[in-house]
Amino acid sequence: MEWASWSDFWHMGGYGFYVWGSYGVTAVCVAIEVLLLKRAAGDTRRRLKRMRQWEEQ
Amino acid sequence: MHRFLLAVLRRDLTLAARRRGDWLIAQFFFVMVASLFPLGVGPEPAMLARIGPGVLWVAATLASLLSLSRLFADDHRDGSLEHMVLSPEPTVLLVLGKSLAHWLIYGIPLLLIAPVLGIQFNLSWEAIRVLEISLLLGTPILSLLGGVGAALTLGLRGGGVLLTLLILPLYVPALIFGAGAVDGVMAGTGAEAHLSLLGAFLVLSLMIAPWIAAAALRVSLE
Amino acid sequence: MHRFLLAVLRRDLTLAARRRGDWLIAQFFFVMVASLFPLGVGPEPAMLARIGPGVLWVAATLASLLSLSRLFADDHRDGSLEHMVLSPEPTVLLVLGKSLAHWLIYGIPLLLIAPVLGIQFNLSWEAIRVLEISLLLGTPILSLLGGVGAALTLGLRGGGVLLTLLILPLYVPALIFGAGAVDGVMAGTGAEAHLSLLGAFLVLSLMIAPWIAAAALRVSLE
Amino acid sequence: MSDAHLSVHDLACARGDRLLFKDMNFRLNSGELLLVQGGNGQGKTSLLRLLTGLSSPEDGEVRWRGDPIRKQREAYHAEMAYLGHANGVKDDLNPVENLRFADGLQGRVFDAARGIATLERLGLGRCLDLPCRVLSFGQRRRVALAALLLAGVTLWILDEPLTGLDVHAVALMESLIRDHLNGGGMVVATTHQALNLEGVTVRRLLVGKVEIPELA
Amino acid sequence: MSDAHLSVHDLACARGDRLLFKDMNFRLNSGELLLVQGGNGQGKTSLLRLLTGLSSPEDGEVRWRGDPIRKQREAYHAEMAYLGHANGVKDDLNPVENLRFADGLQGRVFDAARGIATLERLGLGRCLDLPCRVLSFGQRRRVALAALLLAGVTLWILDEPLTGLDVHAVALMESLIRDHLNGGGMVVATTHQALNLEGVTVRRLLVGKVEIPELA
Amino acid sequence: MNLYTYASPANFYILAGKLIPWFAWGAGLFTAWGLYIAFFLAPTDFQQSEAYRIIFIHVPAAWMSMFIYLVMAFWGAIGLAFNTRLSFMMARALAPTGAIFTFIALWTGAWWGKPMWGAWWVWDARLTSELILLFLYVGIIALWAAIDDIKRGDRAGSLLTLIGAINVPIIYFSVKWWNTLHQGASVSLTKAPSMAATMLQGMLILAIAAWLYTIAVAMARVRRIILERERQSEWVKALLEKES
Ligand code: HEM
Ligand SMILES: Nc1ncnc2c1ncn2[C@@H]1O[C@H](COP(=O)(O)OP(=O)(O)OP(=O)(O)O)[C@@H](O)[C@H]1O
Ligand SMILES: Nc1ncnc2c1ncn2[C@@H]1O[C@H](COP(=O)(O)OP(=O)(O)OP(=O)(O)O)[C@@H](O)[C@H]1O
Ligand SMILES: [Mg+2]
Ligand SMILES: [Mg+2]
Repeated sequence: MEWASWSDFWHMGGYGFYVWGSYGVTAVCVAIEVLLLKRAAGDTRRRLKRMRQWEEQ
Repeated sequence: MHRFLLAVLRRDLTLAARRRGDWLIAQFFFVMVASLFPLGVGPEPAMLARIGPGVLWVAATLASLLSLSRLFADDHRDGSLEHMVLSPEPTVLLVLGKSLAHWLIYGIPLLLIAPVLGIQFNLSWEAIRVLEISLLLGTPILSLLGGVGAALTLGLRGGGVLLTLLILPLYVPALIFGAGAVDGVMAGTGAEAHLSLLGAFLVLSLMIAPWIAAAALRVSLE
Repeated sequence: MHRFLLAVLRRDLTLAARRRGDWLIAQFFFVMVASLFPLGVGPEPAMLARIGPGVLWVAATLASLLSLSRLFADDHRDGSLEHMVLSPEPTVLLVLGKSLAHWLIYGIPLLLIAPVLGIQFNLSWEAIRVLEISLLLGTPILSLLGGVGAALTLGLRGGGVLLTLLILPLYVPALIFGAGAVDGVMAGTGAEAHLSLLGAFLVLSLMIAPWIAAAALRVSLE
Repeated sequence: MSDAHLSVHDLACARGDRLLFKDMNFRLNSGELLLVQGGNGQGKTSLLRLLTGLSSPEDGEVRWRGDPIRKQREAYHAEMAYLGHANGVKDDLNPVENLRFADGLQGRVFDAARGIATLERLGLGRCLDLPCRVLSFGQRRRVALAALLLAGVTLWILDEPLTGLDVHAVALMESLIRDHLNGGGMVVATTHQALNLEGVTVRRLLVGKVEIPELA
Repeated sequence: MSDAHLSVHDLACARGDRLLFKDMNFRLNSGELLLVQGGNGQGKTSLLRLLTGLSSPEDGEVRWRGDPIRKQREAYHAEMAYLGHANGVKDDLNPVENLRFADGLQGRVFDAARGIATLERLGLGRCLDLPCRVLSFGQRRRVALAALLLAGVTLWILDEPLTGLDVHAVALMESLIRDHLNGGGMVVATTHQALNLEGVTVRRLLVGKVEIPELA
Repeated sequence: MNLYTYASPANFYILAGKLIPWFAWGAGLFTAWGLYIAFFLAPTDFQQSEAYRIIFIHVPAAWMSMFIYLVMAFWGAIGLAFNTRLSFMMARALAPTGAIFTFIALWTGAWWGKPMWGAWWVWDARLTSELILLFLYVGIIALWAAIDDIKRGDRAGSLLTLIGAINVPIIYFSVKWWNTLHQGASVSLTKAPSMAATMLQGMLILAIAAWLYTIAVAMARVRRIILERERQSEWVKALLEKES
């Protein structure tokens, strides 16, 4: 095991800012992509259903 | 009166939100023009830091200039400009509202992107701070003066390039004061003098440009 | 076949001659962008000579890029583009003819103006000579690649800026080789390697771009 | 509304270096339609733009309620609506939003229920949520007509309102004009097509020298 | 010319995600006019562009003299001329130059005397030296018609050739079509206006579902 | 039932629906495993200290950014050649993910460069060509966004992707050449030889994770695109009917 303690882990030998800056933004990017995708999928379904209803009228 | 101004603003912001693609493209254009220079000039960091403020200012100018050519053009083409001019409110308000909307849509994002480009050009934090202030004062000038140019070139063939030609000379003082402020802080001579001149130029444009643009708009629609 | 090519060329040259205003504006834009830099960057001669080739290349790129957005647009708007595509000749020839005409109209004059601007930037004669050769090889690349971009963005909202966004990344090698050649001769490392790479890139563009542009044109007219 | 009238005194119009017409005089009272006719390029559009105040005449003047329009621009524009060759409909907005912004820009408060009712009356009930970009030419023209109706003004100035409309849309347009006139409104219109307007006072104005047979 | 015919087999056309029409079949022989009718946005322009080969069908095919047009693009285009909503007339050139370049681009050699004669026949004798920019809409349309006549091809495809034309221009257009058909040519045309075409074989094609009364 | 069955959008829609959870869970598992190696198994670098741990996302992201572009160009070419609808949809579905990986590679590179080189950004060959790759992605996405017509958008976007694919190697070499002319050798990464094996293992595992993630996300996007485009077809109508 490399790390003596959690604070040591977060500190990353003085480079915590850079390491977590990179990993954090990556995580945020992925999270945003997944979130947008989920939302867009829901939107599409709702819109298509609404359009179906019009067409039936 | 202020209701009309708000209506113009809301309308233009809504339209920009609908056309997010156009908006993104304008921002990317800024990034791209700024990135072309290192490719042409070469990658030495010291040299890039030296020319950085100038390049960023020129790139910001060109980026918002290109979007200016469509300030009135879209509304002219589909006829809604005539409807707006035919409203019972003064045309100056219309021009002011549209220039303001242009600044909010195209000017403000430049302020957000500029620091990133500043880092690419190895500018110091202090230089980036002054760059931001100078752009904050300088971009509305461009929107205001650009309104005059856009009104003058409305519906003309090759309006975009002609607009550039008309507006750039007027805009030179802003460029000199703005880039000069950043240069000043980098050279240690301070930026205040340049910034206050820039501010004065902004006030002057605000007082004169909308009236001229409104007159130009009426002439172009004749 | 060559009669068709000649007809396209003659037509575009005649039209350019009729609209001398547009043409002059494009040349002026080149001069103006190049002249903005000394204003933004400051007047030191050594510095200007150092960044001169890059700035001139970038300015030439932007100048001919702006006119490219109208390569097919005018003919599209008045319907003559459809007539040309409906002619019994292959569309590739049409694209080639129009790209060539664009280069003759907008590329060649840049070659004539560039030396004057080179002097303003304190370039040596040798550097100016290489700058000319590099522009001679580089500007047709822009006309060819720009044909692809113009065909792809035909009739789209904000086509001009979008075209820039699409084409500039593709154009980067030409910019690097071109400005690199001049830098090379100024640094004493010679320009031949860069120039021959630029030539190779030109040949490649000539072989590929017209076909893609012709396909894009047919797609855009659907 | 009753004393509203539009009059034109010794009007002359020049485009480029060509004098299109001069010494034009007429008076239009409420409940009347002025049909402007003439061959291609004789100056119909130019005349209509003079009447709106978008361009200014070479000579003479246009009066609204007896006063020159350039002296009372805002009051006149509050009572006048113009529909030109272009619709003034934004492609990226849906019909309801288009009406809302049109009202906002004219300084009126938008009444959504009335707006939707007008759109439905014009046969656009199924298009309320679509951006106008995907509507057909005729449907977009109808959105512009809805804005015209909502404006609720006295004077309509219509430049070739029938171009490209199919026969059903033309019939709708005719009945709208008839209703507006019967309600005391006034209309100035140009067209190259035949119009069926029974029971309406139609005045005819020939612009230019080309003889044109009666259409309406 | 005698065996020339245009035929359409199981043609389907989609714009965006909308199927405009499908299973369309017809055959047009020389000397015949096909009048394409339908309400706004039903797909008339789309059909005409399929017939020219500018766009490609969702399904089915268009044949010229029995062979699919996409297999003989150049031969077909040498016998076909298209006049769309736009004229294809350059504003900066005068009528004669416009004809010269139109001929050059079609690979023909321009015969100046014939070109001028055609322009004069179309009533443009006084405009030969003017740039088309200053011509009126109708006159510009006439320049495009002159190019059509000079092309001397068998098949004309005309999209709303009457839009914005005054009554005199409409009459001229009718006689041109009649002459072309009597000379063994073929015409496909759309219009929302009434056409007077006696003594000519007119076939009618209804595009879309909107009922349209007979016009011609 | 053969392979071609799945080239029809309707069948692919169902297949993708079944496969997505597998790829998504696989991506999650591999990510966890890779991160474990990255932070707990890989030893400290004697030169770069802990900052080098950025490599575990930087390199997979950089690889993916280039790989996805090639796949897009491949699908675009297939679509143009054989007019298969599904390939255009694949190309469209991949672009945003490719752009995001490009952005991540740039971002992590910058946040690595600052502690290592003392600058967030230098105009080095690799960095510059990655930046231009981002421009290409954005250009393609912008072109798609600007064209309303689906057919035209598909073809135009694919043509642009193709000409970009021809140009990418040229850009890379031109930039490399340009750079070496002015600047001596830029900073090179030195790493302890003993560490290379663990590092490579971690990078590969995270690369696989990125790959699985890309497939899952792209499939989800293709499903949405299919629904949009086939909304007039009977099977989509039936599907929506069943859901509501
Ligand atoms: C914004 C800055 C950066 C960008 C855009 C970038 C881009 C790239 C790209 C595209 C690759 C893949 C190249 C290939 O596999 O051939 C890569 C790999 C790599 N990068 Fe970066 N990089 C950046 C900064 C850095 C920094 C600061 C370091 C270390 C100090 C670094 C170290 C590496 C290493 C070790 C590899 C793997 C090399 C290999 O597998 O061949 N990068 N980078
Ligand atoms: N800027 C200008 N310079 C020169 N002539 C012009 C200019 N603008 C318009 N004209 C001319 O003025 C005339 C009138 O144009 P106008 O648009 O009013 O005609 P119109 O009656 O509406 O014709 P149409 O039936 O085709 O719509 C035309 O002959 C046109 O050539
Ligand atoms: N790119 C597109 N995306 C979606 N729909 C489209 C697209 N292009 C055209 N359409 C639709 O296709 C339909 C047919 O258009 P077309 O121009 O062929 O009609 P038309 O019959 O010529 O009508 P008009 O009488 O107005 O000229 C219209 O309803 C239009 O909305
Ligand atoms: Mg008119
Ligand atoms: Mg049509």
